[in-house]
Amino acid sequence: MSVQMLSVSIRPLLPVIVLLVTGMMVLFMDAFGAEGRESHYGYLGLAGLAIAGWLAFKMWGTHSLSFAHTLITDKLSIITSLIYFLIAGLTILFSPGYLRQEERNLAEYYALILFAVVGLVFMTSAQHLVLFFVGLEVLSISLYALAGFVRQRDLCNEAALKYLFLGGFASAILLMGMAFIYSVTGSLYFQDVARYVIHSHPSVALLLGIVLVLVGFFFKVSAAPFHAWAPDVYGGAPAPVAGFMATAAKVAVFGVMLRFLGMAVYPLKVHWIAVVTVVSVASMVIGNFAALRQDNIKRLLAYSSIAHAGYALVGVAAASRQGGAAVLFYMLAYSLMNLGAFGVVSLVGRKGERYVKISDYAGLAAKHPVLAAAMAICFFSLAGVPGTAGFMGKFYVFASGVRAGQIPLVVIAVLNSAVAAYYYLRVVYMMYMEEPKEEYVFTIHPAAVIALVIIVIGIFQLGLIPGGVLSASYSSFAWFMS
Amino acid sequence: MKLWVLGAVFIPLLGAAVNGIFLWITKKKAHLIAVPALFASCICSLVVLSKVLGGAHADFDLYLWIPVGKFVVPVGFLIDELSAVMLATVSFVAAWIHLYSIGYMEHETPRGYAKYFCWLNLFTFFMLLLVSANNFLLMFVGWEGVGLCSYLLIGYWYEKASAANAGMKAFVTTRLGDLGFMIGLFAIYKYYGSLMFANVFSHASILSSSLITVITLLLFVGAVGKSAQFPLYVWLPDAMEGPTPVSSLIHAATMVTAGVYMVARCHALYNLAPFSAEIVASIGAFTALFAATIALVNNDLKRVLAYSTISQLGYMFIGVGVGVYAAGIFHLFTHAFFKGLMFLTAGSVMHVLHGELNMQKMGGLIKKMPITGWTFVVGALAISGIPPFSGFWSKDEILAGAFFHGHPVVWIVGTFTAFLTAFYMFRLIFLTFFGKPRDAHLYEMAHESPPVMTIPLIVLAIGSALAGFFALGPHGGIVGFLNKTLGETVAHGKEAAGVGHLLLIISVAMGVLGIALAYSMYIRRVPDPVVMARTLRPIYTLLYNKYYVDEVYFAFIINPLVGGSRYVLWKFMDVAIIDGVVNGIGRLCRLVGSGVRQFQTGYIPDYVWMILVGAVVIYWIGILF
Amino acid sequence: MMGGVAYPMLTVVTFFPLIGVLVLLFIDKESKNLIRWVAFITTVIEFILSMPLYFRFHLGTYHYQFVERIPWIKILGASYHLGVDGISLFLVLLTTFLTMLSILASWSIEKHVKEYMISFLLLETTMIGVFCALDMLLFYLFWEAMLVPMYLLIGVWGGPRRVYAAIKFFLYTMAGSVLMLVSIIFLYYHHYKVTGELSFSLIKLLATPVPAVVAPWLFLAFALAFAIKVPMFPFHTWLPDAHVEAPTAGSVILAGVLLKMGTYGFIRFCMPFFPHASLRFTGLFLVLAVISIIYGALVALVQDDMKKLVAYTSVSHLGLVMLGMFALTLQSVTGGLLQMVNHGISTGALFLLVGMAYDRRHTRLIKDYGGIARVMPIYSAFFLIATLSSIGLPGLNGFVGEFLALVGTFKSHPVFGALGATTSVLSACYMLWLVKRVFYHEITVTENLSLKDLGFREVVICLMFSIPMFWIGIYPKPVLKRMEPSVAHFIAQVKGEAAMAIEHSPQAKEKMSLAAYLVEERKVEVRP
Amino acid sequence: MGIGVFPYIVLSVLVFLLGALGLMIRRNAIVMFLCLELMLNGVNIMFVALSRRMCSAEGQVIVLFVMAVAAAEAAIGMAVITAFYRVRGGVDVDRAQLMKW
Repeated sequence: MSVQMLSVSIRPLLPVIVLLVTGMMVLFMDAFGAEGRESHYGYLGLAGLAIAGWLAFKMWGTHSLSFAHTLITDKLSIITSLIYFLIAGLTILFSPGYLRQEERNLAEYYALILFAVVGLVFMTSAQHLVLFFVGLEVLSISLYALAGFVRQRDLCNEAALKYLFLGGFASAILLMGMAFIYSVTGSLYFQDVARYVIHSHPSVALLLGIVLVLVGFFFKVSAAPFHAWAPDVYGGAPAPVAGFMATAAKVAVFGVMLRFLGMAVYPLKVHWIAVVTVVSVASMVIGNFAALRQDNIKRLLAYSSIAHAGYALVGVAAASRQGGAAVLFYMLAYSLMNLGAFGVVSLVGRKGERYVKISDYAGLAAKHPVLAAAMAICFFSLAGVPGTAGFMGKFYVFASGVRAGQIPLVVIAVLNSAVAAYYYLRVVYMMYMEEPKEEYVFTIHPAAVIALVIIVIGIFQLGLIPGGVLSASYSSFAWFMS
Repeated sequence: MKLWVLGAVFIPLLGAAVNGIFLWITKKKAHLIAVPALFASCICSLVVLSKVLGGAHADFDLYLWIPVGKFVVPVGFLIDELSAVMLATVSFVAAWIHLYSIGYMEHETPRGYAKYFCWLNLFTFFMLLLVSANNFLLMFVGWEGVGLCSYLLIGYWYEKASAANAGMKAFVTTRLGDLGFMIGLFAIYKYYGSLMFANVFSHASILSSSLITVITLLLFVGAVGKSAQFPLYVWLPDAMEGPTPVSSLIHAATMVTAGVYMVARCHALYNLAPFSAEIVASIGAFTALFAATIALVNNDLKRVLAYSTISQLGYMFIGVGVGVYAAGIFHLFTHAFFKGLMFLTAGSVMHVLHGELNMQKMGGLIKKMPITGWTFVVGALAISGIPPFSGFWSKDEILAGAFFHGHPVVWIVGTFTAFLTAFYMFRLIFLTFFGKPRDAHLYEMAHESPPVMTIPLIVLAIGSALAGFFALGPHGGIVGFLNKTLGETVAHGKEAAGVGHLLLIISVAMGVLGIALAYSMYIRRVPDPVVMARTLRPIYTLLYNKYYVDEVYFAFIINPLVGGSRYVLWKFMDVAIIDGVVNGIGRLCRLVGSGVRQFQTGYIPDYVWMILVGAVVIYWIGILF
Repeated sequence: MMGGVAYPMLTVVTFFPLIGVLVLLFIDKESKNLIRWVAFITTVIEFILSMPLYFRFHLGTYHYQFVERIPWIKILGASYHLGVDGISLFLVLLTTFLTMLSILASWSIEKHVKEYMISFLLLETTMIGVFCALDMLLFYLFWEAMLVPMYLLIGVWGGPRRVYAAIKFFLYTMAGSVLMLVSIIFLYYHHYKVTGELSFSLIKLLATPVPAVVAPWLFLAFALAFAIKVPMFPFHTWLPDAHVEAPTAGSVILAGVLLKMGTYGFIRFCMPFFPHASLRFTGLFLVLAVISIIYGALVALVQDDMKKLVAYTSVSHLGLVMLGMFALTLQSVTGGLLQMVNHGISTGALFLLVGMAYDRRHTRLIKDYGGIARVMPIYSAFFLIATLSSIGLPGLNGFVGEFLALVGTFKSHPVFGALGATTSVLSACYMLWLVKRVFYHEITVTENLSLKDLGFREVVICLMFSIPMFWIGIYPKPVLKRMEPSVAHFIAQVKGEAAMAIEHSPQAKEKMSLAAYLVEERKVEVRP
Repeated sequence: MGIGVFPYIVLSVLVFLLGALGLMIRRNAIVMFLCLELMLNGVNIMFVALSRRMCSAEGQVIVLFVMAVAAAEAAIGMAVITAFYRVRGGVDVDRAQLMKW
């Protein structure tokens, strides 16, 4: 490594720094500030995110390796960062009302979210597995805390406990995988691994390493058979947090997965495509079919998110630049609609999330037409009805699959999406075609409304005129081998 | 010429339209539009006929109806001897029957009255369209149109279950025949590449005779349905549920003869398909006999007439079947008069007896209603083939044709049927008009009908009496005239004059014999019909129940069809099997779902297990490839 | 391609209902009459707007007209591409026509009027879009999006088992469509591999023949999607449920337009894309069509519920359409096409009339009626006209289409033509029996004595329906003339390209199995 | 240099698996958490050994990171377990089965 290795340019880190500073500010101001305006910290956080986003956006098009080549700033890292900021922002918008009704309106919450975002940014900017690992842990640790944030609620801290153990176990396996790769390649730089893989035959140890790393990835994106934690954790965690977990972590890990597979170990694609294919099928089937019988809407969304991970993996299995772009786009679309869904859940759930049965949504359309409409749009989008982001995402992913000749896989995927339509429709039917059982008494925080509006607009924008975003995500995978 | 034709055809439609749309205005005045319309049309067609007599022909298109690629069908008219005669006959009879209806329908509700005339006009329009069309498809339009009107008019008293059923029965049965007709048209288009009479008939011979046979048979199926031949005749007796003028116009004079007209129109084809011609003749002969036998014992005034109509249609088919098309049409022509007449008289009887039809309850009515009675006698004499009445001439033509074209059997059947015809007709007369009244009350209420009804009777009676003399005109009279179109090759008139006269005498004798027998049985009571019925019970019951044909149809066709559809196709196939599979898939999915969920124990160590196992599995898969 | 016209006519026609939606959004949901009028006026204007399509339509060309084309998603090569030809023209007009009357017929809706009208207008837009789209992605977008408003219409405003029916309708259709999506994508990339151009344009995709080994599978994928919509014999069971449960206007649109999308799909996409395959499967589809005709008719014969009866007749009639299309003669296809329009009109009318009876008596069971011709003469008159048009009585629209379809079919497949012709008898049986049981006989049920005859609004609706019935029946020439060139071109496409496909279908892949082909496909390196 | 790297690898894998086994068979949250730490340390052994073998500092750097992470995890983990204890009055994970299916 040359001098450049020592060159430490702060510029790529500016967004992250901004976020960290904001997070700290939130904590300090909470410590010394006056009581009772905790939710303002949320807006502070939003401001931080906005600035960070602006800074990140300024870097669009630039390309740099810094910090001893461990940290890359390219279109992928920037676009994913923007997605994180968006997700975090929406989550924060949903939070104040929620936290107030849960009487847990603490500043830490916002700080944790900001720190989680820092972790996320590091994950997708990593060119070195360890940096990724650190980012991952930063994220996970914040999430452990967030998952159990409403600590007096038993479901909540049960979720935290499960997430803690399983997450820890997964990261241990990931580490072991890294260790095996290291044992063969002698380095954890993506480039070095790639260099090694190209010039030598795959050894058992290397494959083991790769598979173990993949297991770590799959766990984080809640792909079957490593999905078991997701329903329980999403089901227990506070709804906005669940939304955040279900989306942000997936985006990041998919980003890294694509970097890792498409850059470091691309030549072994015969092997990993097989693995990814199997996992994808498993996720779609298990996720969708298990969701058919769910009555708890949070768990239903959890299972659906498992299935969606499966769809996205189709794009990964395509092992192509387009596949990568498709996955990225799909993740963005998925994040929007899922956040929207969880957001509405957080509103309808009311104090202590007592109303999370699907039957609790009976006749929502009659009482809160707008809210119901937003929910319906999110669900139709999840179901992949054309005109919505969900359809475009699915379409692009499946297209990449077909193009890569993965036709059987795609056929399975589309049939699954047909099955999936059933349980999404059930919710819509509850809201529109059932008579309301009891009065809906809950206040909708204006911030939440703003969030929903943004989401709905986003869903239609991605569904009807996705051109810009598609080409952006396509261009951000220029490095993809093949 | 064109204008006259169009006038003849479309004026009735105009009348129908006016009455149909302004139903609520015309009301009881409907006839003021309908009847003049018909007489106008009648005049037009008579003018047309005269022009044709002058040797004029016409074949013109009004506008292009269905042009698709080579399939081009205009709304066009063909006027030659055949269609001219048909036009004249139809419009003439129709006009008088319209007039008659004024009296007959006087007790109807205003709306019903207007509706009736609207439909009657519409019917006439379609009938005229049928006979004057210059292509098969337009003819089919008329063909179906008259069917529709007959359906509507039979069901005119729709609140009577029997009427409603009869209407539907008529429509569906004839549609069954039309199916054959339609397929025949398909075949004609497929093989001749056109549906225009001109093109088809001029190139008739380009096809192999087997193909032509198929086509002609298919067309004949249509005729069988429309003209109530065996086995599709069952609708006609029931059709008597309609108002009597309707029975007279549609189910005696005009519509039912459409089949005969069609076969005659297609003579070019039938000439090339001897086998089909044979079939036509045989079906005709069989039906003639078959129907006549049923008529022997029936006591319902109109039913007897209906069966006699079927039988007479059989005669016409004999005619067109054996190749003497002109004779067939001639009989059609005369039949229109005398059968129309008889129905109207029957109507007049019904009218005064308030719908009583059972002739066993009548008798001696001639004293109360002389005009009705005597006109009926004229009709009966005509149908029995007693010279010089019209029936004699046409029937003789047919039988002679049958004989000379080498169908002795047909001739025998026909002649015997002539005997039966005379018998049951005069049985009817003696039971109804002569002898002593059997039901005093009915006899009391009987009186002569109003002139508006009797005048048509007289006119038609004159027609029935004298129409036969058309046969005597210059160069073969009407027959020769028609033969200009129908181009009958064999002119049997001269060379077998001697035999001809013999046949003539035989058939007349048959008629006289029948009348005599009827007289002795129903006036003199020797042999007493009641006794005979008892002695010949099995035959009598068989005949009395019309050979149980309806019952057979129900038992073997209709009920199985409906039952099968309901229980096999719908309840079993549709609901149980197909929909069962559809819903079964859904259920299966849910089952799988609940199976998958069992892994979700909520117990951390189990999840750890799952992760490890999963890791091993995918590692194995990774190695595998 | 014809140049576009002065103003983007098709765009206006397609999206004008959305303006109505916008207006409705700002109307208080309580002022129901205002809402109804706004919706109705919107559809009337829409209908008027669609009229020029008919009058300014150039005869004698099969090219698409009123074409509009704007790049939509550049990176995918998808474009916003609209156009109509003789095939789609009348379906568009039918849609605007029926929607207008359906709105007028929905006056009796009292529940959530606003939402009802909104979903109805959305439905109209999507339906027209389906018929106008010349870009496969755009088409699929409209095709699937159409499910949502229909799902809501059935599910919210439907009868007792509406939810089951709605979900069944949605899932059944979706399950069919997704496979079509896959094959659309396949065609898209196949075209890309051959020409190196990314495009969803129907015309361009048609220009690149598909390898013979996959064509049958793609064909079946398309065919499944459309056969479900039609619906053809084994896939028809969603129809009776959906029809019976849907609100009257819903059934009208369902029967009048949605079913046509299936047959339209066959004639526009399925068969031209895979001429070789479609010839190969002709036998199968002719058989299915004939089964649909006879089976549908027989099952209809024995229904106790008027609406269900009419629903099954749709199966029968659409079977006839399919028969005509697969017989592939000029007459049969034109007839089938015309029959699509006719069925839309006559069956639509029948559903409306049944609905009117339902509004009065709140039952659709035949046995609850009987003899009502006496109390509702106008009603029965119109019902009779609709009936006659539906059983194909000469002089009314039904006959022209039916006869053409059958005569054409007989030309190429005599047996099927003859079998198909049985529809004329069977239809007479079930419809006239229905008429007999509902309108004739004495009135047995006392409620029926007090039935009111049609009101002004209803008479207007019925008259509107009768006009095209007589027009097409008596003077169908203008309609046929507009259809003919496109149909001729369609047949040439299928037959001609089929011949071509047989001659030089991609060599080597000829004998290869599908599996082998896919493996091979995967080996092909994807260009960046 | 003395014994090769292989025994270390074996050792580390054993330690790792031991931890995993613990996670699978033990019920007590605290103990399970320790097992988690054990797994991490198993990996650490491997990294150290390998970096020694390959004479690259990378491995050892990684170990430092891992230890830091482990510490952080321990902190939050204990907090979570405490919270769990407060609510459920016990730290056995079979109490954490409210959510299933």
